[in-house]
Amino acid sequence: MAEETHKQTLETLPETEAGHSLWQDAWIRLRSNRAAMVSCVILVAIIFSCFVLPIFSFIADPAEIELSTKNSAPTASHWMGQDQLGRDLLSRVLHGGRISILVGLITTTVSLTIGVAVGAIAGYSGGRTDAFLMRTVDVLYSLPFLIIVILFSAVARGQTDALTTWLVDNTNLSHDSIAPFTGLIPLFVAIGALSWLNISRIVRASVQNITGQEYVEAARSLGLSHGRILLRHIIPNAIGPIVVYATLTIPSVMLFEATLSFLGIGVQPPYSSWGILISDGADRMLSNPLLLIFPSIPFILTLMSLNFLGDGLRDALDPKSSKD
Amino acid sequence: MVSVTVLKSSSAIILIGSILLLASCKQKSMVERANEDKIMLVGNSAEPKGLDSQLISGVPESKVLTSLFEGLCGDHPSEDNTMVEGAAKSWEHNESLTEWTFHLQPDAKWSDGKPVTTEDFIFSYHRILNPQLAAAYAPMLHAIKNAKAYNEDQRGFILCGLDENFPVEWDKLSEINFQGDPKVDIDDLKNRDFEKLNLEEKRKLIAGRGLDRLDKTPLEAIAADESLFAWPDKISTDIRNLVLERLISHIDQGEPDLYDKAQVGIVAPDPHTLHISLREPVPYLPAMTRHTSWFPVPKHVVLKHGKMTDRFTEWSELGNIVGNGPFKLKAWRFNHYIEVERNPHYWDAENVELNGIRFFPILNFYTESRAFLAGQLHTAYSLPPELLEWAKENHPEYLRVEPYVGTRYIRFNTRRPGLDNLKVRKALSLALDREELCKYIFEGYKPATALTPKVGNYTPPDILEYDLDKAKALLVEAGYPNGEGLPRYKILTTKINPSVEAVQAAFKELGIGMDVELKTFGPYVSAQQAGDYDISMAGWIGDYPDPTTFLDMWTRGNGNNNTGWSSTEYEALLREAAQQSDPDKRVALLAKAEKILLDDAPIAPIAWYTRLYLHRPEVKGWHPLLLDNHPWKHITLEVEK
Amino acid sequence: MPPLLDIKNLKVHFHTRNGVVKAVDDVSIKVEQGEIAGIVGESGSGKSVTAYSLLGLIPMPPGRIEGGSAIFQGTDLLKLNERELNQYRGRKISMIFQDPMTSLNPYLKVSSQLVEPLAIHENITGKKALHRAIEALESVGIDDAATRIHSYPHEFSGGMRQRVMIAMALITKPDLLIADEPTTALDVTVQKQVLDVIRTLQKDTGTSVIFITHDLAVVHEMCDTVNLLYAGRDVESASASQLIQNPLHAYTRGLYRSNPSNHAKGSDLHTIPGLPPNLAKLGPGCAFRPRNTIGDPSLCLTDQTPELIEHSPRHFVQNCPGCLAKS
Amino acid sequence: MKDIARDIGSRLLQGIIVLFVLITITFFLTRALPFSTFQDEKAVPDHVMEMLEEIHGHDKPLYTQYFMCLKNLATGNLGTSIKLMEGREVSEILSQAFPVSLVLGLVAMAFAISIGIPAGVLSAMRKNTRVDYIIMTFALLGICLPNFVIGPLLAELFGVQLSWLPVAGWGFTQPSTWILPAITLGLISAAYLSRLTRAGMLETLNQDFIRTARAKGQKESTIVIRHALRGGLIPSVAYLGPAFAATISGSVVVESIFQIPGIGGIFINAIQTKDETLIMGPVVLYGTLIITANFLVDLIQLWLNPRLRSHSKS
Repeated sequence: MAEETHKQTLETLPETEAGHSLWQDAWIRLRSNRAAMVSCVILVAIIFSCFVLPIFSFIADPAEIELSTKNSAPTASHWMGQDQLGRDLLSRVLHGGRISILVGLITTTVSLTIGVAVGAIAGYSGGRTDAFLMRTVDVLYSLPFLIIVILFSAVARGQTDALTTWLVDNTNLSHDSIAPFTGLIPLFVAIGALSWLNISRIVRASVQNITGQEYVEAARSLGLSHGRILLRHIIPNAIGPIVVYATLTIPSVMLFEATLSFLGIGVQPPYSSWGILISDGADRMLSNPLLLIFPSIPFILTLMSLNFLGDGLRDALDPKSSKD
Repeated sequence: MVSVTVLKSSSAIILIGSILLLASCKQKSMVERANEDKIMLVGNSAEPKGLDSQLISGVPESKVLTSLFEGLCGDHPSEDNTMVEGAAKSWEHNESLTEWTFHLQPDAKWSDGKPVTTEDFIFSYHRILNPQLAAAYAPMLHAIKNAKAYNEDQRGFILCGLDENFPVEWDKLSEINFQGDPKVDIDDLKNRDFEKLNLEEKRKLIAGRGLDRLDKTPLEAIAADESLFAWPDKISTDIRNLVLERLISHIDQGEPDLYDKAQVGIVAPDPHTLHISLREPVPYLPAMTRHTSWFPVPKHVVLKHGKMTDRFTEWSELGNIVGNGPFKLKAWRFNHYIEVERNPHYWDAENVELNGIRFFPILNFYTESRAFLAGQLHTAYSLPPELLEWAKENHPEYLRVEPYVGTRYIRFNTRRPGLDNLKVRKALSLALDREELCKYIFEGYKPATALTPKVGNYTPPDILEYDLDKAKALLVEAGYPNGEGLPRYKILTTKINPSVEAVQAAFKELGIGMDVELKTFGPYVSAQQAGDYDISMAGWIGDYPDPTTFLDMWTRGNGNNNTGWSSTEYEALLREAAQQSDPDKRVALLAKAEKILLDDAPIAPIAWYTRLYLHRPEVKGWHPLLLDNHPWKHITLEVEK
Repeated sequence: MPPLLDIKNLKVHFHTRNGVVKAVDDVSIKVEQGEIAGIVGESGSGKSVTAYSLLGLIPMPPGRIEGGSAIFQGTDLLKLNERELNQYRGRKISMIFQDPMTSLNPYLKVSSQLVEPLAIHENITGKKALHRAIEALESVGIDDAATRIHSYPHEFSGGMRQRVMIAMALITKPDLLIADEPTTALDVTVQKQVLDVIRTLQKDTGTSVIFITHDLAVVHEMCDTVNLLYAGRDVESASASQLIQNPLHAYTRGLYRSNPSNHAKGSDLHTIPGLPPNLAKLGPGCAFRPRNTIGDPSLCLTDQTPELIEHSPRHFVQNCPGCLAKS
Repeated sequence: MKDIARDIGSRLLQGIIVLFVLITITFFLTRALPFSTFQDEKAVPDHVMEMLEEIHGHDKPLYTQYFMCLKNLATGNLGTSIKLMEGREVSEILSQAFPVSLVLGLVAMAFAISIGIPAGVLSAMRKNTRVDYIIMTFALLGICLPNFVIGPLLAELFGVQLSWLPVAGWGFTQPSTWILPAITLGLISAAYLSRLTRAGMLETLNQDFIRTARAKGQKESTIVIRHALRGGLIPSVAYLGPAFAATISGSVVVESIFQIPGIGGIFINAIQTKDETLIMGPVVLYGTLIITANFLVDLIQLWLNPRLRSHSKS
């Protein structure tokens, strides 16, 4: 008798709380975080205007010089006015935005993957591996970065030019449409190779803190491979500082690109990037502040929204806060 | 444990602390205090590499050195071409401008009280010309008779050519390859052991080095086997052996100093009369003696701290350095400031107004402008061109725009395909609208009509012009219609600024798209010296007020002529002008030479420099000078009440 | 003698994104002076939330106390603000938690965590405080307390850490100790030791205890009275002995029947089918109806929630005919 | 204590190895720079070039030069500058430049810590409230606005317009010259610290022992400082190590904007002129700084996190 009644009541049970995977839960929470959503909209708008608008004709050629009307204020034909060589500032900001966004995202990903990997392995394994990895980080920290840049730019310049000419010959793209991007490859390598040091130390510290906790020993006792433990248990728990640091790296990488471009790697005239436009604007701050303000607006907006989005992501992904 | 109160209070302390400090700073600005103490605050761009006037040559160094030392002639406060008394009270020259006599100030003293005599001057010129010292600016004194031979250690000429009773005249001997053949590449052979080289390599090394530069073993090898060296056939074997024997004996004696044997044209009949004989007439010799490479150094101090030929010894350090100028060194903190104070022993001390000068090495000219406007400097080194308009509107009373003896130009590498074609170079030069460039980019500069600006009695020829259609036509004639077929050149520069981008755009209008290649200063210089460049942005500031400082650069093998261009006709004209003692004829010859240079267009001058800088009105005795060499002793600080 | 703590019609709801979760919906519990009152129920029945809301430890938002009162020594704890509550927390009412592994601060020595309540509430620091702390450790049965006090939590076993927690809670001699499943995370042998410690200390100091657990065996060993919660409401409450002899509600009977010790060897274990209801989608009527296999589900109230009535002296039960019916 | 000493011993050994590797890499990297040290704007004739190379020992084969460099460094002799300040002892140059960078770096980091960490703690305690967003916006501005924009802005406002503070130059006796450069140099670290502290604090405030502390009747602010801060500071402390070393080693941009005679400027000019000894000096100094800074950070983390101590023992 107990059997049937047992089965019968099961069907009529009221629907219990539907199981949510961590990611679905995170998405629900992220969606409800107003600031994160507003930032998403801003980001999409900026990326759209930088990557799509320049295709249309009303955006002028960023390299076209008109000396007689240099440093002029915004007019109907030039919404953001003209820069120190009379070029249309709006189109330079948009074209520059493409390069800066690309640099920001790609190099940050490169430096994050390396940094998190090294940091996690060092923090998790401890002992000799940790010492070896951290001492390598110490060496890389103190290497004279400028020498590497000078050496690298001498070598890299040859390769990128060869690549550009090869592309120009084999595809119908014009030199001006490829050159700004092929020029960035040495930049990705240079920044990526040396900017992961900070994040590796931070991840190591968080991972060391987490590895001490019991559930990691529990996971180890279940015979999970080190790789799985790191990926599934440790890194998600160190997600907080990682996400925050990622959103901090993007602006510094974009500005770093400007410094490198002044040393011969990355963006060469007539192309430009937000970093270069801001630094040019800073030089002319007294005579024409608009040259500083206009490029700074999208730059700061992008980075603000990236940070709010990062924070929203951090809160959403935090396994502990999924309780409430 | 740190409690919240502590954290809050620490940031509070910093805030309160800074407010207190701010209040204390409100009183007199640095400049006002300096005016009272009669100390001039000068922005001097870079940190001087050192204060040994014979080993360094930069403009910032010369600003400090002209306060500590004084050449034979002094700078006139307002006129470019007139000389005033310096270390020499008076001077005269023979009719052909080749023999000069300077009479030193009778009671001139070094800043340690010791008298300044011709012994110091002879020692100084001997030291800077001494090949062991390897002074970069020694060539400034090559006008002196046999100075070049001694400086370049031409042993063959000195040991044999100058020896009267040597059996053969020098003009026959001079065909022997004494100084080495630059075209022969011996870099990889240099450091290898001579015996281990094979025959061919030995011959190559000997030809590359030349007899003057060989050690004992190769010389003996040549003595043993004549075929190792390409002797000119009209030199008989015993003459050959005599030459080799003299060179070998010179080495055996430990390569003694050849100064006396070289009979360098400097003689001092008495402690206050200096007689200089030149190899050719030099009308502008007094002006040349104002250059730091002609400054005397105190013999007794130099020798106290090392041999004559020791580089950068302690002698020119703070505490040891002694000078004959209006001021002496008081303080020197690296990258911070150099301070000089009044030198009581200076012969004209009572006419010196200032009590001291403080030089600030501020490399960032935006920082320097801010420092000036914040009342921290009397005079700034240079105003960034971007701030010219702003300065005109807001601070006209401080702004100074003065002509300067220098030219911004573009250098073509004539060995590169396309650029080896005169028409292409001409087209590129014609595509530069110099008026517009000077109006908007090189603000305040004057459009160049030639390489040499107006200097001395020389009026630059009016050759350069802007004509886009003619340029395009030339390209078609040259076989590159609208730039097709030309490789994609790179414009080499050390700084990305509007001038590079404007030039890039001008060439684009001609149909020739170019990239910009940025290199830091080191690689920028070595790339051009190795001919590893297409086009480069360049500039040159004259060392002395005479066209030759601009025209000598383009002779074959000259350190600055990296264009790969040379013209025998051009060099013949220069040599002829050098021998010409009549100033007007000389200038005409130089103008003819410049015309050849500009017609062949290995370079494309753009604009003549103008010095833009901020300067406080209370600084008196500071007048526009082409060489910007304002004599410190005539400067005064008078604040209008 | 008025009860030490009288909770009446406590309502605590959580306003989350997927609806309002009525974690505690009208709970009334009385705790007499010197008595150990048990709060029993499956996970999600609201037992922990009831205890935490007394001391304001639930995160607000999203949690909010909708209604009811908790009179403790004359004052209603639910009306107090943060500062006033701090006078009660750790001084009048102390708590010990379920997971000893994470409940102690891993970065501080045991000594500094033990003396903290003394510093806050009795302004005792330094040597005197350390002495009191060592005494407290000895009272919970930790030998060589004088030296072990200076080590870090990770240098203690689970059971030892729970003893430290108890020492820390009782060091200020509170009037009421709330123990939130203190033994669940421990193995059985250590569990017994911890329970003995709590019982002996309770007898010596006369502190009243609210003992929260889901383990019936522990309840009967420890508690004087038992309050059974289900789906955020109290189903039945009475003295421990009454409840064993005369369980009334179908849920209580189901629980006792599924107790392993009541089964003959080898017979199937009786279980209550199904899962506790989703507290965000609770309708009116008896919440136990869908799982009522012992009583008569057809008689369970469906339109209005059953009232709590005093079936016999000090024996309250949810008046739901279906659940009270004998099968 | 014994194992702490062992730890320190092994770390010192590792430090020496790191320095050795650093010196070797720097030596060969410097030699690989594509230009000659003795070249000048006006081409230097070959025989002069050869003589200069002989004077400075460049004519010897590379490996002998390398061992000579190691021998000098081992005996603490940093040599003399061969180009930028030819003839001057590197140790003398560093002894004048390093104290400036050190003082500026310390003041900048003091500013960064005293602003960054409290802001991070505050925004963690007041999560997702107005206070949190205001602090976050300022932190982001600190990161987004590069120092070559903030520096001139501060100098223009406080120096030229209000003339409260000197705009350029450095004075050990005039702290007023420290303020603007320290703020410009420290701002980015302050921003990073506030963001990292906030993330670290949020991570720790979620832990169970915080609830225990509350149950003891502890005030919220003391809970944050006494209980949460130690765990919350872990990411920030990890960042502080290298940040300290980087800030002290001088930032070329800030030194150029405020005319600070620090190491940054000298080091960059030394590289531009391939002045080997003047490159090696700062690299060794900076290397030691980094090694000590990271070692100190690890020690602090051991102190902060006792669990690590037992972890490192096992």
